[in-house]
Amino acid sequence: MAAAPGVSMGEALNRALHDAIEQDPDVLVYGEDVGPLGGVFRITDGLIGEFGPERVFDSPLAEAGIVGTAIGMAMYGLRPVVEMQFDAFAYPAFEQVVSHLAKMRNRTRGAVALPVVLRVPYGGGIGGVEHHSDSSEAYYTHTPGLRVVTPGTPADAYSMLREAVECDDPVVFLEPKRRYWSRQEVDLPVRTEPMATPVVRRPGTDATLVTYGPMVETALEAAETAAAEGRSLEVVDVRQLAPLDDGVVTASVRRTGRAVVVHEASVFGGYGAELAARIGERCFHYLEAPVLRVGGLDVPYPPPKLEHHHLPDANRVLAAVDRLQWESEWTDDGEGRVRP
Amino acid sequence: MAAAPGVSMGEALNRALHDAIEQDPDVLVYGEDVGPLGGVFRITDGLIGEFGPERVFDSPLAEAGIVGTAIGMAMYGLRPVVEMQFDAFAYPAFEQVVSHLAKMRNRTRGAVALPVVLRVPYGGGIGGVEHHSDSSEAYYTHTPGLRVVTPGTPADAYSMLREAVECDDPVVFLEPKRRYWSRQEVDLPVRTEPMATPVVRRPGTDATLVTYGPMVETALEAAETAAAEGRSLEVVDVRQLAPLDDGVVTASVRRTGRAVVVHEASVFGGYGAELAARIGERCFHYLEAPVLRVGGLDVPYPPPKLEHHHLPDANRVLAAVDRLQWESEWTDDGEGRVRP
Amino acid sequence: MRLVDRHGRRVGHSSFTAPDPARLVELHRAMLIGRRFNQQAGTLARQGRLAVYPSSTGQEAAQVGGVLALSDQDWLFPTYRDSVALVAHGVDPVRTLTLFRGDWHCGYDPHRYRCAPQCTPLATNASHAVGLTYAARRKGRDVAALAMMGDGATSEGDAHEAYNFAAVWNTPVVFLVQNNHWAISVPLHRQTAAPTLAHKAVGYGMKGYHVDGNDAAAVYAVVSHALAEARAGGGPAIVEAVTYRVDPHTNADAPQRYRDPAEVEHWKERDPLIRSERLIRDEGLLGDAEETERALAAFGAEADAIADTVRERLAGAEELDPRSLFTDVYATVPPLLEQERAVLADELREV
Amino acid sequence: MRLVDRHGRRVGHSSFTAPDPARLVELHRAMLIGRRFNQQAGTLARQGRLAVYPSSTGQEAAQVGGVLALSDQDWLFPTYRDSVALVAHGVDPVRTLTLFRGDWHCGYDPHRYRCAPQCTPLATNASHAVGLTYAARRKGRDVAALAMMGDGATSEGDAHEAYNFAAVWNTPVVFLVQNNHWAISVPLHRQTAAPTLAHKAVGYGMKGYHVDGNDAAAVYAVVSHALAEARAGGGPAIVEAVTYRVDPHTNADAPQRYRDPAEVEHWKERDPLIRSERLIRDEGLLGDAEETERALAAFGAEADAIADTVRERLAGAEELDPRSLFTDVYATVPPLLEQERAVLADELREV
Ligand SMILES: Cc1ncc(C[n+]2csc(CCOP(=O)(O)OP(=O)(O)O)c2C)c(N)n1
Ligand SMILES: Cc1ncc(C[n+]2csc(CCOP(=O)(O)OP(=O)(O)O)c2C)c(N)n1
Ligand SMILES: [Mg+2]
Ligand SMILES: [Mg+2]
Repeated sequence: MAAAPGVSMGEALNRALHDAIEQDPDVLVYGEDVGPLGGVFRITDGLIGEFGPERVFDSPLAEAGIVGTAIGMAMYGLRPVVEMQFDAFAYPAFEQVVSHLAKMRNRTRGAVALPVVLRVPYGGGIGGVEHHSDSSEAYYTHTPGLRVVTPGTPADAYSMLREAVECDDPVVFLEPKRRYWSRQEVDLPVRTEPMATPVVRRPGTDATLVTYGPMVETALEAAETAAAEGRSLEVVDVRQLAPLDDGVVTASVRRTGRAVVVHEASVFGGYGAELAARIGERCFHYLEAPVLRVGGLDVPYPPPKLEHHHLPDANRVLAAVDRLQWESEWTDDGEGRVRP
Repeated sequence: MAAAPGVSMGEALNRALHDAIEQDPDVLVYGEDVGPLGGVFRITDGLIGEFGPERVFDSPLAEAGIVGTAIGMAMYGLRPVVEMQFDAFAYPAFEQVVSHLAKMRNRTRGAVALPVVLRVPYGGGIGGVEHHSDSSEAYYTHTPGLRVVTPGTPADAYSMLREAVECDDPVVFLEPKRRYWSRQEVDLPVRTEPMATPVVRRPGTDATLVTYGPMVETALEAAETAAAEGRSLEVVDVRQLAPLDDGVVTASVRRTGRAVVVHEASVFGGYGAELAARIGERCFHYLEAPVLRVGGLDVPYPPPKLEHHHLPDANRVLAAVDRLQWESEWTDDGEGRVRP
Repeated sequence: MRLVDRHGRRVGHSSFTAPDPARLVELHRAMLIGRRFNQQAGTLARQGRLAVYPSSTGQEAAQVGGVLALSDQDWLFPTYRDSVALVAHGVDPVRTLTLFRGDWHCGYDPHRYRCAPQCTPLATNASHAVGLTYAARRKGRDVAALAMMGDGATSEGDAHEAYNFAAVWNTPVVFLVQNNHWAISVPLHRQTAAPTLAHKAVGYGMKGYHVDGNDAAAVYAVVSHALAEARAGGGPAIVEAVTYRVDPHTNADAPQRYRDPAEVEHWKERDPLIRSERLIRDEGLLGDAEETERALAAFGAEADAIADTVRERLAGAEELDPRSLFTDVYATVPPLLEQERAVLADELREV
Repeated sequence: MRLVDRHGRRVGHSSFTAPDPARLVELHRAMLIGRRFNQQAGTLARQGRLAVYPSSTGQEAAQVGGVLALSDQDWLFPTYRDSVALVAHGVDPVRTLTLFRGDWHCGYDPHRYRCAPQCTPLATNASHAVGLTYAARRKGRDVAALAMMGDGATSEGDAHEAYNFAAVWNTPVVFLVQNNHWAISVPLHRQTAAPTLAHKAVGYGMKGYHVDGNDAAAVYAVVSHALAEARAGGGPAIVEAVTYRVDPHTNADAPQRYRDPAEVEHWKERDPLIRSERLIRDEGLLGDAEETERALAAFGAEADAIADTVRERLAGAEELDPRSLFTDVYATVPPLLEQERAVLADELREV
C-alpha cells in the first residue's frame, strides 16, 4: 500500500513527541494507554519501543492523579507531557488544572514553574459515543495561568507541540481529533510562527473568518467556495487561544469590516463569545455588520448519527457570511436584525 | 442588640431552605458542615434542629461524591439541595456536573429528570485566602442542560431558591457570598419575577449596565452616582444566566444605545463575553458605542490584601461608562479606540 | 472463592453453597444468550452497523451471576461493557445497543427497567447507586443496587468516594468489580499494588469478596449473600469477580500490541460456559443425556433467536428527528433553543 | 502504637524503639516552639492582624514528630493546618503566615525550603508529593516526601488516587494523616466506617501505621521507619496520627455548635507537651533537676523569642505592589496583561 502523500496531523504530533523526548532528557510522556498501545489514537505510537518505559509509560487510570503527579514532577524539573484520553475524561482533573496547574507560578511569585503539557484530543466529528466529543476549550481559556493552544494544520501540530514542551508555562494542548488524519506536504522537523501569534491562513478582503483547531479546514473550505462565488474571505487561525494576542484578529477585521467567528463548541458562552466581544469592542468603528458566531448547537453533544447537525460545516459558515449585511442585498428589519 | 432592619440575603436563603423542606417531604439538604454548624456561612442555620438529621445532614468530605449521590437520589424522586462549601471546592465535582448532572435528561430522552440544586457560594470580596473567591459561573453557563442562576437581592435570593428547588432541571445556584449580609426590607415568603427573566433593577435612558449577582449592588451604586452627575443609567439584573432569555437585555440596550457589562469574574472568556457578543449582534444598529466589559483582572484571584484591585467597583464601572463615546466629549483616535 | 471449577466439578466451600439446580440452569441459559448476543453485536460492529461494541465475551458469568442475584425491585448501574448484564436484567436487547449504534445516548427508560444508563465516564455511576438506594430507603422501599465497574475504574477517585459514602451511609449497594485483567492496554499490576481488588473494602469498613468471576454459581452465591446482608443493614460490599476480557477492548482495539495471545488461550480454557455446561451434563441437572441435549439445544435456539431478532430489528433504521436534539435539554424548551431549532429547520429545508 | 503514655512513661513496643534522648529533647523543644507559635498566631488572628488562622494546638507532636523524621534532602507537602510543621522544617515562621495574613498565596520559595505551598484544596497536595519523588528518583536523587492531610481529606478522591499512584510507582512518600477527629464540624464517624484510617493502606498494598499522634516519640519513630522503608524501595505508607484539634477549626469557627467541651478537656489531659516534659523530667534527659529547669526555661525563652519576632516582623507592613498581580501569571507578561497593568496603573493614579 503506497503511503498517502504528506504528513498527517497525528504523525506530526507523534514526531514532535519523539523529537522532544530525544532532545531533552527531562521530557517524559505518560497517561492512559500511551505505552504499548501507542494511545487510542496512536499519537504515542512506537515511543515506548524507542525510548523505553522510563520515558513513556502507562499510569493508573485516574486523571486527577495524572495531572497531580505531573505537577509534582514539574516541581522537580521534569517536563511531563500527559495525555487525557478524551476531552470529557479530563474533567476529573479539573480541580488540579484550575487550582494548581494554572496557579502555581503565581502562588509562589514565580518560584515554581510548571512546564506541563496536557494533551487533550477534543471535539467531535469522529462518530464517537457520548462523552467522546466535547469541545472543552472555554473551560480552560477562562482560567488565567494556562496557555491554551490548538493547531489547525500538521505543520503547526508539530511546531506548536515542540514549543509547548519547551514552554515554561503549563500548556493545555488541544488536539482536534477529527483532523488527526488530515494531511499536508511538509518536511519535519518544521518550525512555524510562534504559537502565541494568530496567523492569516488565507488572505481576503470582504470579511474575516476567525477560527481555530478543527474549524480551520472548514473555514478554508468555506473561503474557497466563497471565492468561486466572488466573495473574498480572510481566514485567521487563532492558534493560542489564551493568553490571546488579538492584534492580528483586530487588524484583519478592521481591514475587511466584517467578521464571523467559527468554532465547534456550543455557541453560548463559548470561546467565540470572547472573540466576538473583543472584535466588537476593538473594531466598532470599522464594522459594516454585526460580528456573527457560528458553532455547535446549545445542546449536549449529540449521538453519532445526529452529530452532523451539531457540527458547523462550510455551508453554515457561508450562511452566516450571507447574513453580513452586504448592502445591495439586505435591509434592516427595524428589530436590529436584517433580512433579505 | 437591636436587629438590623430588613432581611439579609443569608437569612432569606436560610428561610427559603426552611420553607422548601417544610413544604415538600422530598427535599433534603446535605453537604459539608451544613448540619450542626449550619454551614460555614450559616445558611443552613437551625435546619437540622428543626427538621432532624433525616432531612439535613453532613456527608463525607468529597464533592464528586456529594453531587454523584444527589444525582442518584434525584433519580429516585428526591430533591436534594447540596452545598459546595466554596466555589473552588466545587471543581472536584466538575465531571459529575458536566457529564451527568447536565446531561441525564437529554441522555434518557426526558425519562430521568434531575431536580438537584447545587448551591455554590461564589465570588470574592470577603478577604478569603486563595481558592475561596472564584467566580466560576462561566464554567457552568457553557454547559447545556444546567440552569445557572444567581440572585442579586434578598427577595430574589428567597424566591429564586424556592423556584430552583421546585424546578425539574438541575440548577447551579450561585450565591454571591459577599452579599450574604446585604439587607433589604421585605416580607418573607415572597415571590419575585420568575427566575428565567432578567429584570430592570433601575430604569434609565443613557446607557445600560448589564450585570448579576454580587455586582447588582455595585451597578446600582454606580447608577446612583451617575444620576447625581446627570447621566441616567439603566441597570439590568440577568438573574438566570443560562439558559438566557435575552429579551429584556436587548430591549434595554436598543433603548439606551449603550451598554456596559459588569461582573466580578476575570473578563477574558467570562460570561460577560456572551452578553457583550450577544448585545453586539442583536443591537448592532442601535449602538452608539462599543459594548464595554468591566470585570476582574485576568489573573488568578489575588490574595486578600490585593483583592480590591481585582474587584470592579462603582468607579471602574463609571470609568467604563465615561468611555462610551458621548459625542461631545470623545473622538475616535483612528485606531478603533476613542479618547477624550 | 469458587464453587464450580473449570472442569465443571463442584468445589466445597465453608460459607457459601451453590444455587439450586434450577438456578444453575438459569445461569447457564442466560450466559448462552449473553454469549450469542456478544457475538452478534461483535459481528454488527465489524460490519459497521454499530459505531462501536465493547464485547464481554468471557465475562458472561460475572455479569449474569451478578444480575440474576437482584430482586425484582433492585436497580442495576452498568457500564458500557455490560450489555449482557442488561439483557439478563430484562432490558430489551436492541435498546442496549442504541448507544453503540449511535442513535441516542441511552436507549431505554431507566425507570422502566430499574437500570441506569450504561455509563462511560469510569466509576461515576457508583455514587449514583449509593444515592438511589439511599433515596429508596428513605421512601421506605426495599431497594438494593448492583453498581458495576472494571478493574481500571477502581483507580478513579469516584470509585473511592462512592465506596466511602455507601459505607458511611450504610446503603444497600454491592459494587461488582469485574477484574478482567486489562483496562484497555493496561494490565492490573500497573493499576494497583493491592493483593486483590477485594482488599480495597477494608479501608471502608466494608466486606470484600474475591470470587472466581468465570464461575457463575460462585458470583451468584456471593452477590446474593452480599445483597442480602446489605439489605439487612449489614453494609455495602465489594465483590471482585476475577475474569478475563477475551475479545479486544472494543472492535477498534489492537490487543496484539499489548498482550500475549497465549494469555487469551489460557483463559479460554476457563470459559464460564464450558464449565456450566459440564456441570449440567455431569450432574444431569436437565435430566438424562437425551433430555439434556434437547434442553441445551433449545437454549441454543433461544439464544440464536434473540440474536437474530436483534440483527433484524437493527436492520430497520430508527427514525431520527434532528428536532429531537432540542427537546430534552431542559424540562421545557427555552427561547434560545427554540430559535436554534428554527434555524436548524431552515438549514434542513435548504439542503 | 505508642511509646510514651500520657503520663510520660515509656511503653514497650515489639518493633519500634523510642528515639535517643537528644532527639526526644529536640522533639520537645520543637513542640514548645510550635505551641507558642500557635498561640501567637491565634492572638494575631483575634486582633485582626491575620485574616484567618487554623491553629494546630494539640497536634504539635504529630507535626513535629513527622517533620523531624525527614532527612536534609526530603520534601514536605503541608496543608493550611501545618504551620508548626513548616516551622519545624525550617521555613521562616513569618513566611508561613504570609498566606493567612493575606499578603500573598505562598510566602516562601518552595525550592529553598523543600516545602510545597500550604495546600487548601483538600488532598490535592498528595499526588504532587508522588510526582516530585518520582522525578527525584529519576534524577538519581535520594529524596523522600512527607505528604500531610487531615482525617476529612482522606474522603476525597484525590487522596485515593495519590495513594494508588505512590503504591504502583513505588515512590518514597509517607502520607501522614493527622486524625484530629474533626473535619470542621464533621466527626470521624460520619467520615468513614473503617476501623482506622491506617486500614486504608491495605487497599493499596501499602503499609499502614496507627500511631498515638500526641506521642512525638512514637510519631517520630514510625515516620522514620516508614521513610527508611520507602527510601529502600519498600513502598509508600500511610501513617495515621491520632490526635485532636483543641482549638476551633479557625478563629472564625464556632465549635460550641458541634462538639462537647468535655471532649476537649479529655484531650487536653493527653496534651503532647505534658507528656514529653514529664518524660524529660522523670528520666533526667536534660540532667539533674536544676539543669532541667534551666534548659526547659531556655527552650521556653527561645519559643517566646520566636513568637515575639513573628509579632514584631508582622507589625511592619509588607510592601504590596499591585503591579505584582500581573508578574507571575505566565513566564512572561502577555500583551493583554500588559494592557490591564497599564489600565490599573491609570486607575491608581486617579485615586
Ligand atoms: C473518566 C474516564 N477516563 C478514561 C476513559 C476512557 N476509557 C474507556 S474504557 C477504559 C478502560 C477501562 O478499564 P476497566 O475499568 O478495567 O473496564 P473494562 O473496559 O476492562 O471493562 C478507559 C481508559 C473513560 N471512559 N472515563
Ligand atoms: C476540596 C475541598 N473541599 C472543601 C474544603 C473546605 N474545607 C477546608 S478545611 C475542611 C475540613 C478538613 O478537615 P480535615 O481534612 O480533617 O483537616 P483539619 O482541618 O481537621 O486539619 C473543609 C471542608 C476544602 N478546603 N477543599
Ligand atoms: Mg478491565
Ligand atoms: Mg481533621
